[in-house]
Amino acid sequence: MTDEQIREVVLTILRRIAPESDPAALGPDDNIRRTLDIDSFDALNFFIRLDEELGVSVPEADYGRLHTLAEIVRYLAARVQ
Amino acid sequence: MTPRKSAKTTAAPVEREHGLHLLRSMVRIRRFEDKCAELYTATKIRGFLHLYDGEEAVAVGVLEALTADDAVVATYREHGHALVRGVAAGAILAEMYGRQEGCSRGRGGSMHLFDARTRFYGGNAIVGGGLPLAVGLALADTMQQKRRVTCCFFGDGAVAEGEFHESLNLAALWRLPVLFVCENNLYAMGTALRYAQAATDLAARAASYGMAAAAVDGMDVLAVEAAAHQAAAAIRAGEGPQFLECRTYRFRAHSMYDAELYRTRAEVEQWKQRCPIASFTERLRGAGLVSDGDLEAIEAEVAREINEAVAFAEAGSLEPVEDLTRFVYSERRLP
Amino acid sequence: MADFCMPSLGADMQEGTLVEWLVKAGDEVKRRDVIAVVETDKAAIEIEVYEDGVVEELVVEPGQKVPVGTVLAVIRSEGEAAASPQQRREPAAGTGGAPVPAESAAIKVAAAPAKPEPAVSVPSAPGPAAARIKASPYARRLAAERGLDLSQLPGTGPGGVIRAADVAGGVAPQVLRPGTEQAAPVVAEPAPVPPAAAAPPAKDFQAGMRRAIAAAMARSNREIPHYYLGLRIDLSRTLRRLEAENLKRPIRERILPVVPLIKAVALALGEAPELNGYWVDDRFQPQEAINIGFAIALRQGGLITPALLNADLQSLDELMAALRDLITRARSGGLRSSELTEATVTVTSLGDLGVETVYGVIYPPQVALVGFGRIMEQPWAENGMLAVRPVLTATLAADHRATDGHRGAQFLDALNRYLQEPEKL
Amino acid sequence: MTTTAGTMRKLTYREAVREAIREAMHKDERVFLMGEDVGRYGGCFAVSKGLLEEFGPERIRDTPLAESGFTGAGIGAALGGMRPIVEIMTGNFSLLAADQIINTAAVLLHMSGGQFNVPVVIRLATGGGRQVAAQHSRSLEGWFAHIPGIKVLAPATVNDARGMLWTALEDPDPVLIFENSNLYNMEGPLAVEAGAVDIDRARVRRDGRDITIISYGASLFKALEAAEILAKDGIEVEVVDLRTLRPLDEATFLASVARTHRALVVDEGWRSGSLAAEISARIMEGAFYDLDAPVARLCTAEVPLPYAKHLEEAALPQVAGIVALVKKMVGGHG
Repeated sequence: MTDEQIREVVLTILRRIAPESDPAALGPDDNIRRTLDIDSFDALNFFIRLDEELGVSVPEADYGRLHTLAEIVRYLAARVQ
Repeated sequence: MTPRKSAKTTAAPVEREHGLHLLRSMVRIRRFEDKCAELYTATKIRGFLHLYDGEEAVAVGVLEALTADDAVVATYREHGHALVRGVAAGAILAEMYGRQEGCSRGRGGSMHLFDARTRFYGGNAIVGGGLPLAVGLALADTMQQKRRVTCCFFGDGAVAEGEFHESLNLAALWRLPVLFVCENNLYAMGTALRYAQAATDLAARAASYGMAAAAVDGMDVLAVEAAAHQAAAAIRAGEGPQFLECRTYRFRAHSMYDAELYRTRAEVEQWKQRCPIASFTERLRGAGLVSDGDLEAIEAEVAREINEAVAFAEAGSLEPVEDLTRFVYSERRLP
Repeated sequence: MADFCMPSLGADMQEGTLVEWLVKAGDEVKRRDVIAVVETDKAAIEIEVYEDGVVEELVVEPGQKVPVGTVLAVIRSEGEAAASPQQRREPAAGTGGAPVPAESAAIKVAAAPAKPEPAVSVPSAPGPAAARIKASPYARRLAAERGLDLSQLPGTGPGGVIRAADVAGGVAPQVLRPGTEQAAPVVAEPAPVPPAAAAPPAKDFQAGMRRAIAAAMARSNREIPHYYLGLRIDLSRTLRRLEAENLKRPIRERILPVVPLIKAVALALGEAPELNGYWVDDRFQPQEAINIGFAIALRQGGLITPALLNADLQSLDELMAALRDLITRARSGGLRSSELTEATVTVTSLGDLGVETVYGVIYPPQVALVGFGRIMEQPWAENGMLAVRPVLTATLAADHRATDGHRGAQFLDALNRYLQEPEKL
Repeated sequence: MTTTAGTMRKLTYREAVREAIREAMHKDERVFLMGEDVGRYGGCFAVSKGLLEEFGPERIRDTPLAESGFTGAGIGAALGGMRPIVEIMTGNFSLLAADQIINTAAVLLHMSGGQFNVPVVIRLATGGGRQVAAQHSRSLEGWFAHIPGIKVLAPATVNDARGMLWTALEDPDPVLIFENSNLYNMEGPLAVEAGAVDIDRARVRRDGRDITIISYGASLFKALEAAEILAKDGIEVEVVDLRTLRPLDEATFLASVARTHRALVVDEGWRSGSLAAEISARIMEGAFYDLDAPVARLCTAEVPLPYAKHLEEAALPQVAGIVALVKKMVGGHG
């Protein structure tokens, strides 16, 4: 899976979670939570969807490391087969 | 089947004790009803109050023929029947006082006296309504092979009701042990029998349903008693229902008061000459079976009983209003 | 002609002060336009008009205090001929010299369509604010519980009846469309207005929700004597237990920290029942069930506080599931109106945004609101030792009519106690 | 009670009633059946067919056409220790027995201050829809439900038809069971080991969130059919089967209305002074602040039921009428 594909999956999930926002306009280093107004429930849903779509189970301890699109894509790329 | 001949008044010998017993029973009714009338005017008793004065020989004579096992279904003019059947005078009066010590806990009043202990099934104030009930009680006895009699009192007014005919037919059809006792006092409330019935021989009409039927002088306690004994014996012998028309008269108004426009004073006075108590007293006296002392003793005894009954009713308590909706449905499941 | 009247902005409102006109005579107005600002006891409230038409006359001047129902302005319906001068009284002073408005009215007459509509199109009923509001009993109850003013709600039921869905603020999407206004006769206006039904519902919805919140919060601020208490709580035990638990679980079954907080609130309320219930009819009416209204912010603005029913009786897993379900549906518009009305107390957690302390405004007729800020690592002294602990500031906003600070303090103490014994949650 | 598909069987409502009678008669020798044509004829609706041969004429007792007489006799027999099942051929004829039911059975316990209870069970066929015209199509169960002292049941399902009789026989007080004659041929599943059921509670026969339809008897199935149709339009109808018309289990329907906020009562009785009116009033009293729409009623048109099929159909509550009314109540603009 390419980074681009991963990015597309992440954006699709974000669009579903925050349809009122516009994830497409999200810069790679924007803080997602702040930009899209994501709260902890959205975040949890996001990680659940990631698990479903990509089979990557993000441990709770890693939540704090994932703030931007770039960070997430990098994190996932290392874990997706 | 044809109606039996009216049992003629006879100077049938009567034992002294039994004679005194019958007399005492009739006097109890008469004095009790007098007291009820008095208490009604004093507003201690309310609602409808139908008094039995003049008809005492019927209840007393008929109930002599029953055993404790038998059942009684009566009408709204039933104080006398309840009293003779063994319901305590105090419980009857307390009922009319609306007290919870009353025989129906104050739920029934004068027209609805009930007593399970003596199998006294009311106290039914829909004319004719008690007859199917009596048929059913007898049906139950038959199906349970219990050799008991159900005695059903009703007035001449009931003969006009469909339930009279349905019930007589059913009882005859199924040969049920019912003793139908028509207290024919000649008036359905204020309508004379002759204005209500095309055929006024009520025993004959009952006989047309295929049951033994007889008419008897309802002012003669011995005649009534004899006829009732005969009918009850036939029932117990498995001969099916029996019908007894007791020709009688009520001395007082239909209910507590009416203008009595439907009958003349003279007629009432004429019947009063045949007062069952007075005439029976005379017969006993004539036969040398009672003394003035006996009569005084009876009166004193009855007066005491009634005084105690009044005291009992007066002392009775009112059922709490919170209990208002009790006895609409049973509070226990069936065994 | 229709009268634009001083609205009743709450059952207790007797009069109001006209603060400002946002229109002038001759202006065209559309239903739902805000045309005036009215000051009530505490809040200034923007007032909308319920007619399409032209402002015929402003009757009341700014600064005047008038009773509810007083005619503030006269609105001429679209397509309706202006009143002839002899039918109308003279314009009120302050709207200019007499001849000028008369003339402008005449001009409007000229601009009116050639075929005047019969007079029956003029509503003969009093203006909207003065008219009896038709609302279902359930809608009335909901509105009362949420502090909403019925006159501010669109009625989408038969004959314009306000139903529960209208009170729920467009929660049921199919009922957003008001379809009951008298269809004004279509006239050839220079700029044709779209039919009212075509107005974008989302905007209506947001405006409606904003108004609803405004009304409730204004009422709260006006009526409820708040007192505030705060307590910093060491969350290390709770969080440690939660982390250990979550570590064992797949993502789908993880529990967020707010869940034990809610559970602890519910349990603590069991020890302070005077905080769980409603202030209605001048007395506190305790509620047996502990239904926690959880404030959920909507990204498009506004917030909604659906209830977690019997929160004290639910396990953390059940609460988590219920909360996720509520949030999902709150944001997709799938809440049932009953879920919006059964809360007996409110919890607001603003920690996600970094807020340290919440000073809440109670949601009437409730009598308490519990606020949670961010969980922050802080130096924490305990038993003479200094440590760094995750610490949360919990606040209680409570109705002083129902309780006193002592009771509130007991509640916070209980809350803290439960959070120190997470195994009991 | 849990049952597996393997232990279910199909039978008609008629067979279910017959089985219930048969079982009761085997279980308790005090039980007997009496009524017009219950024996040699086999019952007007063939409910008691075959029972005469099995139990004999004493216990499957043909009566003359004397509703008051034999109903009263049933009441008396109950008083005398038996457990009679009185069959009144149709509810229409119950008017001839009304004196015994209302003036005697319903009041004896009360008038006697609790001394005499009347454990009689009276079965009556009820309802219109079979083109038998005005004198044979009445739904008078609502009338009887007006009377304190009796219980009024309206089994709709095969299970209730099978199970209510025994419970009624065990009841110490008079119980009237109204069997809608349109249901006798209805087939339904019944657990092999099905037995007595309660007669105290209404049942939610279908869950829904938008509106509650409260009904009973044959109308229940019209309501359920309407609910199916409405579900396709996204309207979720909750259907409550009253089962017992007196005493009313108002807790169940009030709770349902509190969930759905709308109520429609479908009742084959006439609207004026009807059971539907009673239920509406109870909802006003008990769930007013939960109502989002006025309570609606769909009852039989206020005419004696005509013979002509199209007129009779127009008079009775029908599925299409239920569907239309629900849409109006739930929809936006009425």
